[in-house]
Amino acid sequence: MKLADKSCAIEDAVSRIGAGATVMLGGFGVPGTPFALIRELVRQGPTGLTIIKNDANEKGMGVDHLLAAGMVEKLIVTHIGLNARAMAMMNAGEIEVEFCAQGMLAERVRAGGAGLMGFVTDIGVGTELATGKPRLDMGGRAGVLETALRADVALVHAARADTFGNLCYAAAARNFSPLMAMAADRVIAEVEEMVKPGGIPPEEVHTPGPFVDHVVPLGTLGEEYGVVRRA
Amino acid sequence: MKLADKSCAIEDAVSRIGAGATVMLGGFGVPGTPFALIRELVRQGPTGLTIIKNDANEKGMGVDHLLAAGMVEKLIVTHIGLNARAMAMMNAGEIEVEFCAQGMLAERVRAGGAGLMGFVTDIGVGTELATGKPRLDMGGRAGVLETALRADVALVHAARADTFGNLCYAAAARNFSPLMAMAADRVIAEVEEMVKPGGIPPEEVHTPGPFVDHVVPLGTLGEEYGVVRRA
Amino acid sequence: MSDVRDRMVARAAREIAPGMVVNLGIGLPTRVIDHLAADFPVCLHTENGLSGIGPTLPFEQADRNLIDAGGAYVSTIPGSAFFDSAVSFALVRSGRLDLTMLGAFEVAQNGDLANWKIPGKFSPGAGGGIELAQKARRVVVLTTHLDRKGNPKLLEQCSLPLTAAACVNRVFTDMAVVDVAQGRFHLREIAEGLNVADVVGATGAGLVIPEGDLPRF
Amino acid sequence: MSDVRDRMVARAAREIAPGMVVNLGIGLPTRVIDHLAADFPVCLHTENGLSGIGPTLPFEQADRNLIDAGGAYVSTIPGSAFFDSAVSFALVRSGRLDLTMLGAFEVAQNGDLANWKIPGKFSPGAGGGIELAQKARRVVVLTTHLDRKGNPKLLEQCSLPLTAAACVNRVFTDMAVVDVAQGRFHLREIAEGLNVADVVGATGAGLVIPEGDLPRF
Repeated sequence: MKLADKSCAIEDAVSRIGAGATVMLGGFGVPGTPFALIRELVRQGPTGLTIIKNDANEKGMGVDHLLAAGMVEKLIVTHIGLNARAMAMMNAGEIEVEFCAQGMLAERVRAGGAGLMGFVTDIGVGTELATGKPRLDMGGRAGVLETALRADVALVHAARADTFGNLCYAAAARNFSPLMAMAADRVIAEVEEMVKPGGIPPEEVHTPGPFVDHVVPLGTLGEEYGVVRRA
Repeated sequence: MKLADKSCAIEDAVSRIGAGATVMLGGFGVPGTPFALIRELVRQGPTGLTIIKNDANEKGMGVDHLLAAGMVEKLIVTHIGLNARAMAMMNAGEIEVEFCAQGMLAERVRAGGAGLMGFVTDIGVGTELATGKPRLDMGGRAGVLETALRADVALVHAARADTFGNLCYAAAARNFSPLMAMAADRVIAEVEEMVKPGGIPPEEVHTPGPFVDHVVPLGTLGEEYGVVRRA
Repeated sequence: MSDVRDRMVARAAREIAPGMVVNLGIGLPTRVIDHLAADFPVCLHTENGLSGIGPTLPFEQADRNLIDAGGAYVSTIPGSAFFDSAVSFALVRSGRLDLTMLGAFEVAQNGDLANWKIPGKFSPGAGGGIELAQKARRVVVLTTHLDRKGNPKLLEQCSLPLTAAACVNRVFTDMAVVDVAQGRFHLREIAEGLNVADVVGATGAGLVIPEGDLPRF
Repeated sequence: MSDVRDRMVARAAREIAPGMVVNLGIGLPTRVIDHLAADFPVCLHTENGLSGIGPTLPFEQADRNLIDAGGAYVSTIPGSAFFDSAVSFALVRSGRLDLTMLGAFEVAQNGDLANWKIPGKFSPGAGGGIELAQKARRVVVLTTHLDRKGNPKLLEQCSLPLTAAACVNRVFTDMAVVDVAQGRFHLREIAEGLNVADVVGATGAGLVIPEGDLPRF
């Protein structure tokens, strides 16, 4: 037995994303955002997308390109304060925005990836965040029911991968990516360094290969991946 | 800033476990079972324990010592077929046994470790496994509500740890341990190799130190840890 | 293993398409591994936390920390990965397991499977079988056609507690290959040396028999 | 930073006991890190997946993949660990976070905290603040005593949407240290150069004043 080779050209991988698709994007700010896959998605241009991501990046980066191209119908996010365009489009009613507490977004995506239907939590109880969610008390404690999230496609950025799709993330670039890489019908990873199977010790794998469908090797990283110099 | 030193003598660590405690034990068969901590627990002898573990080990090993010493009131497990004593005690009504589907035990422990109250799943629907569980339909799909599990103490075996309690597990000895190490008020890890903080690359940590309370270095491993030669 | 059982296992191995992620249950299914070529692309999964199982090892070469869910000492291959039990079953439940091969006490013509409990006799717990049966994209059963007392295992209805309802797609036995579809058993192939009447007589439910010659294994 | 704010941050840093796991929110709380000695045992946590935060780095030395939840470039220390967002919040919700320090728009005398939304003006999303406020074992707030318009931030009731209900244990301001207990604000310490009447006048709710001299910071 050997393991399948899932390496794939970026155009082919992204061409699986059709209009109206729900797309998960890894990343928390810059680290982990799959900028190259997002650029290719913008080039191919499917519209009416629902984007699930921690944040909306910043002006001129990542999710902002999708917003500028008018490809986004809905965002499911935890915080968009660093992207003025996202805030403006939300306030103008041009996009729908669903906010989640950050750990709740993580758990909803994980529940989808774990094949669960939902979970019960006391997070948000007693605040407007619980509004509209089914109340569910357990053992005398007040809780609400949160639903699992799944996507048609998840796009993630990995520091290292083998051709079978075992992924390793660098430092804080891990964040939502291992969760999203379990929660989509099709998972596409862009990869800084590609190795042969066996190049990653089996104990050090962050996302096991069976969850991943396509592995896209990156050339030189664009400017977006670099350190952001703020005032 | 530096990180706290949590190394601890085995007697002191285990002395925190009182009569009537709920104790999670890592391990799936031999790999990951914390045999040394279990032996010390038998020596100290608290009774009326509820044990949460994948299995009941085999005769003369691990959980079997707790059963033989009459310390166990209840087992929450997925499979006890390899331990004739556990089967006999269950059939004689000397211990209570709660069976879970294996992935459901993993998720119930994980839910406890993630501070959730429970989750909704379709696993077991349509079979006797769903009997007695609250029915909860979501989006037209039939589900049941599973409750989170937490413990007073979790005992796990790690291949390598630093003094702050960052843990690495070897091969298939990982199994339930990272989940249990999040789900107990007190977490005690027995460790084959102890290193200084910095001795484990931060990307390779399996259980982050903040979850762990006591790290117990092991000397030479006992026979129980070895390869089991079956007929 | 008898010759016909070996042919049955070899036939079942052909059920695996290139690139699949497959879980082989304890017992007969595990033997399928012996029929997979070294260059055949397949990822074997075991519930206790490994994708990319390699060949089983003798005790002398075993790694004490490297077993499969049945307790056999196994090995890794280039590209193997270890993970915890929650991730392992996330893989099963979220649709990443293309195929599982399981043993059976009973299979019903609607696909119900019973393979974990005989009330009053055998109830060691279900382990990971429930989720494999309920959630693998395709579930095939490897079993003898008759139980040890000579009674059929393929039935109109299961009498034992179910592992999962309406989950089985195909059954490989020492007598036949039988599909489960539209609430009926469908005979697809017959073991060498047997005829249709042998299979019909050993089956505890109606069997849809296609016209013409059936393939042999 | 003004002298009194620096003293307030230094005072808040003394809130951290050896061995604690602590999350420092964006803004003033992050400055607490400058007041922790190199040999002080404390584990700083950030929501985006790191335990054991080390000193903030200038852009020239920054690792592009190593930021805290506020986007600052940070470093690791010996014993740091990276993890995913689910594990990061598992740590918060399951009681492993001993202390969090947060900013505030409003704090009510029952411990209600509002710090994420001003309807119609500012609603960028709550990020990780909800779970920090609701689940850390101890929640302290670092804030100016008055808002930019000179209105009190310590109130009988919050007017803004809550981050979490009845969660705040203690408030550090540029005027005082105030505890929240039994539904009341309790004055504990006063900034150098102020008197009790100054604090009472700047507080939008009743303040329990202990007898005798109050400590200064």
